[in-house]
Amino acid sequence: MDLTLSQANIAFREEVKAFLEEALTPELKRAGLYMTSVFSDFEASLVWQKILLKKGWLAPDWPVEYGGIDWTLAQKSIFLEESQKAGAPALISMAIQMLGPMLIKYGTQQQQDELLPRILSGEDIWCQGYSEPGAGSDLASLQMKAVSDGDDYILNGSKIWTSFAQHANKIFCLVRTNTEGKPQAGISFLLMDIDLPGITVDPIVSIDGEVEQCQVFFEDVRVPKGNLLGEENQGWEVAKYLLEFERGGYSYYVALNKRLKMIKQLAAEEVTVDDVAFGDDPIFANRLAELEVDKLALEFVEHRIKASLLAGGNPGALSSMTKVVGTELSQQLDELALELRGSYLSPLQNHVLSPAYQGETLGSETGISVMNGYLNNRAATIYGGTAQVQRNIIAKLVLGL
Amino acid sequence: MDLTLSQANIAFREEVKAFLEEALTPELKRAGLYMTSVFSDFEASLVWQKILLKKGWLAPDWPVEYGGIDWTLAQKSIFLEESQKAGAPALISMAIQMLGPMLIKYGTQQQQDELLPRILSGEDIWCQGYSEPGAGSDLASLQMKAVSDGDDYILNGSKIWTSFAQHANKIFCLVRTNTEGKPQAGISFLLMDIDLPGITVDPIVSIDGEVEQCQVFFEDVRVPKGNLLGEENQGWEVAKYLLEFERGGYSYYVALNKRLKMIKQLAAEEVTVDDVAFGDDPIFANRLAELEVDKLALEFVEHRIKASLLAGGNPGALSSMTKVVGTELSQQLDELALELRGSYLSPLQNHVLSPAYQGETLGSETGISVMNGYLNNRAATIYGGTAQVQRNIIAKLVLGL
Amino acid sequence: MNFEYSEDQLVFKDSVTKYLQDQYDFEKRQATVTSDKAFDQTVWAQTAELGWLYMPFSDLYGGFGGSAVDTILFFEEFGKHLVVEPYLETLVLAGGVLGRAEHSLSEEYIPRLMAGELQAAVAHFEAHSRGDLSRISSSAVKQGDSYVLNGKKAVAYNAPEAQILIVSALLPDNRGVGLFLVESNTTGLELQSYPTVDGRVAADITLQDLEVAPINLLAEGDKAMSILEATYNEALLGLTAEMVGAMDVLLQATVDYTKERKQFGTAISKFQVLQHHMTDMFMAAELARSLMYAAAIKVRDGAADASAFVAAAKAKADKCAKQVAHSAVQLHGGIATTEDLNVGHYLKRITVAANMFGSTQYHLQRYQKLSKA
Amino acid sequence: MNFEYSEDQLVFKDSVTKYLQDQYDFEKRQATVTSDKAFDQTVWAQTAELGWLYMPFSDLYGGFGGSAVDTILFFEEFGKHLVVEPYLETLVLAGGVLGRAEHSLSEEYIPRLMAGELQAAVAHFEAHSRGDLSRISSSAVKQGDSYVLNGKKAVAYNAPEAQILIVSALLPDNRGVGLFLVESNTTGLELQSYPTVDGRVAADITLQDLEVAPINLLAEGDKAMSILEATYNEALLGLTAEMVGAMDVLLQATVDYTKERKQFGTAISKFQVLQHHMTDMFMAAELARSLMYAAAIKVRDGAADASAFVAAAKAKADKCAKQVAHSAVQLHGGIATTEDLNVGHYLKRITVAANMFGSTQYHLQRYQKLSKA
Repeated sequence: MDLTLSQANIAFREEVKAFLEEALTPELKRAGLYMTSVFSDFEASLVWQKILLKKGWLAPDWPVEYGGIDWTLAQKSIFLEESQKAGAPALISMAIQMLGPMLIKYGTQQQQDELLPRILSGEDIWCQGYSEPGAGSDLASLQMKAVSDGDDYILNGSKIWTSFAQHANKIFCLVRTNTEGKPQAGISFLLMDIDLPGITVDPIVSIDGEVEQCQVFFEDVRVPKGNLLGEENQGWEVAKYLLEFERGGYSYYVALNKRLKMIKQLAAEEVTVDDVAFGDDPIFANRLAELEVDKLALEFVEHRIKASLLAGGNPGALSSMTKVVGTELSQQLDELALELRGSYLSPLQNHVLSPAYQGETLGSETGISVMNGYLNNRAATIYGGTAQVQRNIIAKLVLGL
Repeated sequence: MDLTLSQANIAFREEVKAFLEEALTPELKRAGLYMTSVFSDFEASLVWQKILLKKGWLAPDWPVEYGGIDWTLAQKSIFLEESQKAGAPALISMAIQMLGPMLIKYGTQQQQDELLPRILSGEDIWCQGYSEPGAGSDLASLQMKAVSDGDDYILNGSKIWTSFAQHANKIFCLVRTNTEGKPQAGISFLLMDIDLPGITVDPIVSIDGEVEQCQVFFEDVRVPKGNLLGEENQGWEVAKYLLEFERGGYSYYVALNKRLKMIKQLAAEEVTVDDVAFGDDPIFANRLAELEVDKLALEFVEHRIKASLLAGGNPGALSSMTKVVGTELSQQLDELALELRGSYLSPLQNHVLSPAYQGETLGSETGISVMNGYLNNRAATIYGGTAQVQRNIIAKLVLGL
Repeated sequence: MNFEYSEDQLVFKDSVTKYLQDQYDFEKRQATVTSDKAFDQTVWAQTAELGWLYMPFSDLYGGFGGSAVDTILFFEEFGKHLVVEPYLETLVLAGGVLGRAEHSLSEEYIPRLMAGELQAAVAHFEAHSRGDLSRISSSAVKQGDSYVLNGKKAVAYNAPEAQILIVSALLPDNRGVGLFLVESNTTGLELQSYPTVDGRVAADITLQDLEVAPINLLAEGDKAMSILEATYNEALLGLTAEMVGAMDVLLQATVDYTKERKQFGTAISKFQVLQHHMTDMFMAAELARSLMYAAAIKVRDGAADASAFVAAAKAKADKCAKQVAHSAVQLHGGIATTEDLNVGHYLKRITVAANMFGSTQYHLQRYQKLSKA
Repeated sequence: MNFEYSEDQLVFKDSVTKYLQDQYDFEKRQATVTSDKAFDQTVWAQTAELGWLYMPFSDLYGGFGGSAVDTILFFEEFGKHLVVEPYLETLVLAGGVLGRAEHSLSEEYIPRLMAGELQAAVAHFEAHSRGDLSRISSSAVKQGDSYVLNGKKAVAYNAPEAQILIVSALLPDNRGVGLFLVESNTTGLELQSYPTVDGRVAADITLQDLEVAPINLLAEGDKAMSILEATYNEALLGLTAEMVGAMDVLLQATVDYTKERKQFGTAISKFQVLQHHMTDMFMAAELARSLMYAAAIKVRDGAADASAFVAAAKAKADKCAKQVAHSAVQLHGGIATTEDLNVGHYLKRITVAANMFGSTQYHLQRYQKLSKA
């Protein structure tokens, strides 16, 4: 058992820190600091993508020959941790983290040559068309039809919760090419331009007043069969590969640390009716300590997962629990932040969250994202499999119930 | 809307208080104070029963002509509240509160004449044979066979969780007289002596080391059909009548108040590492206040139920929730008591809980029942329908799910 | 004990329910919220005609003399429909202070409030008050006969719409808090106005050498504090009732939705875990409602423990309502995180209400102190 | 990072597991607990032969020099089998103090402890200590060369069986805490012994003019405090590991039982609510285990934040283990509330362990203070 970092990794951490300190402009930091969801301001993300591309640090999950980096898992963790600590904005994940690995595994040479460089450069902005209205956590029940018509498919149906579709020029979709057999068996994976005739993008306004998701409608949209990623009816396998690929990859503790840092700062600034900082109020401090311990426990679950992966093990059981624990804990932390923000939860001041904003704020600046963050984060226990579905999966796959 | 008591009830409350002050000996009070379950020390309960019989206050749920009292619902509540406040022991409920009303409703004249007076006098101690091993919350699945043999039944099977069977000379049982049709349809209600040939009573030692429950075995036990209460196969209806009769009757807040009082006293005596009484420790006081508010809310749910019954209404939906809320809250209060008791949770000192005990105690006397009470009370969310089954019932009957 | 509304109250409740059902569906509410108006003047005018605005005022002023029990009756319905019209701010808060002050200005303004001619707001709390009525820093000094006020007031709902504001400040010579009535166009009153997440408008207010005539001092010292306490107790009951009403709607909406919504081949209402969530929602709503009844009766009867009960009822309702709202969102899934469905708007109002005039934790501590005393 | 036991540790762990599986089933454990013996001397002798008692002592004394990581390895297994033999009291506590004191008496007694010849206990905490190592009132005065001790010690596990006791008292002249080694038959040492709810024995101890020779003062002042801190950190890790082990057994027992047990016509493992309970039990066990690993490594490495991690790990394990035990009882139903089933015995040990050497809340506050510093 060992918690220490190698000398090489210590040096790498210093290198990352130095780079971040230099590269992050105040505006980029603000974009990172006041994130209210897993996304940052779109423009800021794109700026940050270009900076990382120039540095050669954009795609640690891609093989070097495709423009990636040969970082170890430890190095990836270090980069992620330090980026969040330094307040870097989030990257737009749909292409670099999601489509990229699938293209590299299943794409034709031509698809790879054409699409991968444009992902890295930011010329192409991709969005993901998986979920459908009414399908929810039951992804395999998807209905959007792709009917064969010579060398093309004709698409009809609709996709929902398509993040950043309003910014995208491309979309990758799971579509139904066969209605026979198991629902998973008739699904294909299609790549296409989002401005094809028959595609309409409708923004969805979230309860925090922002648009991050869209509904995308398809009416007699013609897509060449050459745009398949993988074979026809192999779409479920292609999409599942990403889950395998990501297995144990996401670390909730990093974002939770960021939240905790904000809360502690706010608790140092805001004062109770007894005229002490909330951070020094025994009751508040105790509630915070309890959640901090919960975070610490999750952090070491995630370290165990990484250590197991590094050692070639299969931490499947542990990996299955981090989403439930991480998201539910983040929502409990939100409650503390709400209490600190107090009456200043009310003002609707979304413009203040813009990275470029430089004016006054209502209430302390530290807390300006609290209400929006809280509202947005209610979705964290819903998307990607609800907390209930996650528990069903653990009960079945881990406990054999 | 009105919370006030009538002048008559205020006077009644004073009368009850005065009686209790006079009638409760120190030993009886100790039996009431250090209860670790819904039962008091058996002997103390019997002494108290005789005192109440003499006073004429023993059976408020029975009609006057059977030896009961014509108290209003308000008066019953007042008596219950004041009894618990004064530290009166619990009565043995199986006959006075359970069998009695059923005998009065379904018994033959002869059964009533013979059995009711002996219940009041304490000559007969009854126990209840409903649950069976393996049946749990699924009461209707009961298996104990009563096979017709001329004028008798021959009983074979076993009953479990039979409270105080070790003290009882009589038992009332639900038995299966028919295996056809719906499980509820073939059940009969039988009265019998517990020392009949073929009956064996095996005490069950609870995790707190005490015996309150037994398992009762029946091997070819011969019981005359004249011992049926109600008709053959009418047993389910007879047993259900009691539920109707009790509808909304039990008030959890009374016992919760008693628990709160003990905790507050203990919190005033015990001192934290910061050298203040736990009651003055902000964190402890806050946790206590939160549960006290929860209790207060339940208290007014129960007042609403009573008020509705008084007005001839049907508070069924509200009544369905009090057991879950009351028992789960009592378990949360236990946690606070455990913390106060600290290292003195460990000593196994059951003899100290005896009403007659007068010696020294380990740790403060106030807290001597904490550990036993906590252990015993884990069963509160299990017996009489688990918390899960209770929620199933609410989901179905109240919410129509 | 008795927890039934009286015949009169039931008739009134029915008329409120009927009006809101007919005139205040979610689409119409959202049309108002997304318009450039702070609220729907037609609703205000119609409900003035229906006599709603007479309810909280004593017959001294020609009002109906409604009690705290009438307040919860009203606000439970408002909570069900997410009513954004400023009944709490204009009637319960400003009207409440004016009515209790029994000042010559009360006679002047209350009839206009009852007629629906006037909007009002109370600007008492400041950024650091956190619900504690005595924690204000704004101060008044004497200048000749007049008072000159300086300070900053935080998140005063409806202030941007109010023609009259009741502003508090610490009086000189240790006279304690003073409550001043100020016309909104007075020099020295600077409003920074904004919309709020729960579909209303509010303002932060700077008092900059605000000169107020002595006649406009409605009350001071102990009297002012007891007016504030009674008024905010009533307002806290109003918020509690709003949350109770909102819980009923959220529970019913969730029950209905889960019966319709299919996943993995069955209505999701058949999943036991979701059933238990809904059962817990039901119990939360009834627990909060029961304590609200008790608190309203205590306030109406002027019981010694009325404030303790209000604090307890508010803290319990906060906790229950947040639980119910969170479960409602969770069980509806993604759709409830959008502006299109009403569920998220209940969540927002509940979140604000649970933190308005002091946090849940503050009221819990308040209960603890008051019940100990 | 790496959370695997070393090869050597795994070999050792296997032998512990095997011994307990073969020799320590629940029936045998209960036979010991209900006998008139405090524990099973045969087990002690056999495990001495297996070398278990050498583990915690440094090679200075001929021990195996096990670290905190070995401690959790051991105690996780002890927790699984509800072992009542006093490894914690004799080895980790008394042995820990002796080992760290590096006193001439250490050399005398440690070999006897390792040989299994001797039982020992630490009598440090008092009724008001509540886990705070510095909160004791027993005092020592000088009388000639000797010390005379007076005071009361609370709930000293294994004291009735111990031939040697380590007793703490405040020294004169502000010299801080002194740790004394006392033979149990010394005059002035009065034990009130009793069985405990978790199947062990303990005693409250009165020190009545207990005379101790100066040579028996093992350590004093800062050194004594740092010995106590290190020793109790190790003991807290032991308790944490016991709870983690117990959680594993309770989860598996509950999964197995619910698969067998039928209600309303189906195995109750098919009820979604129970499945989610068990899922939460699984997560609780893994969360507690992960933090325990971290804390053990920190202690082994002498990290600056080792005490903070121990406090956090203990607080988390307390909370998780109680949740798991409560769910296990609830899902087993009535049978788990009886002495016959093992489940209730795990509940009792967990409840005691969660309140031993300070409550969950105490350790949470300790974490908070230590992590802030």
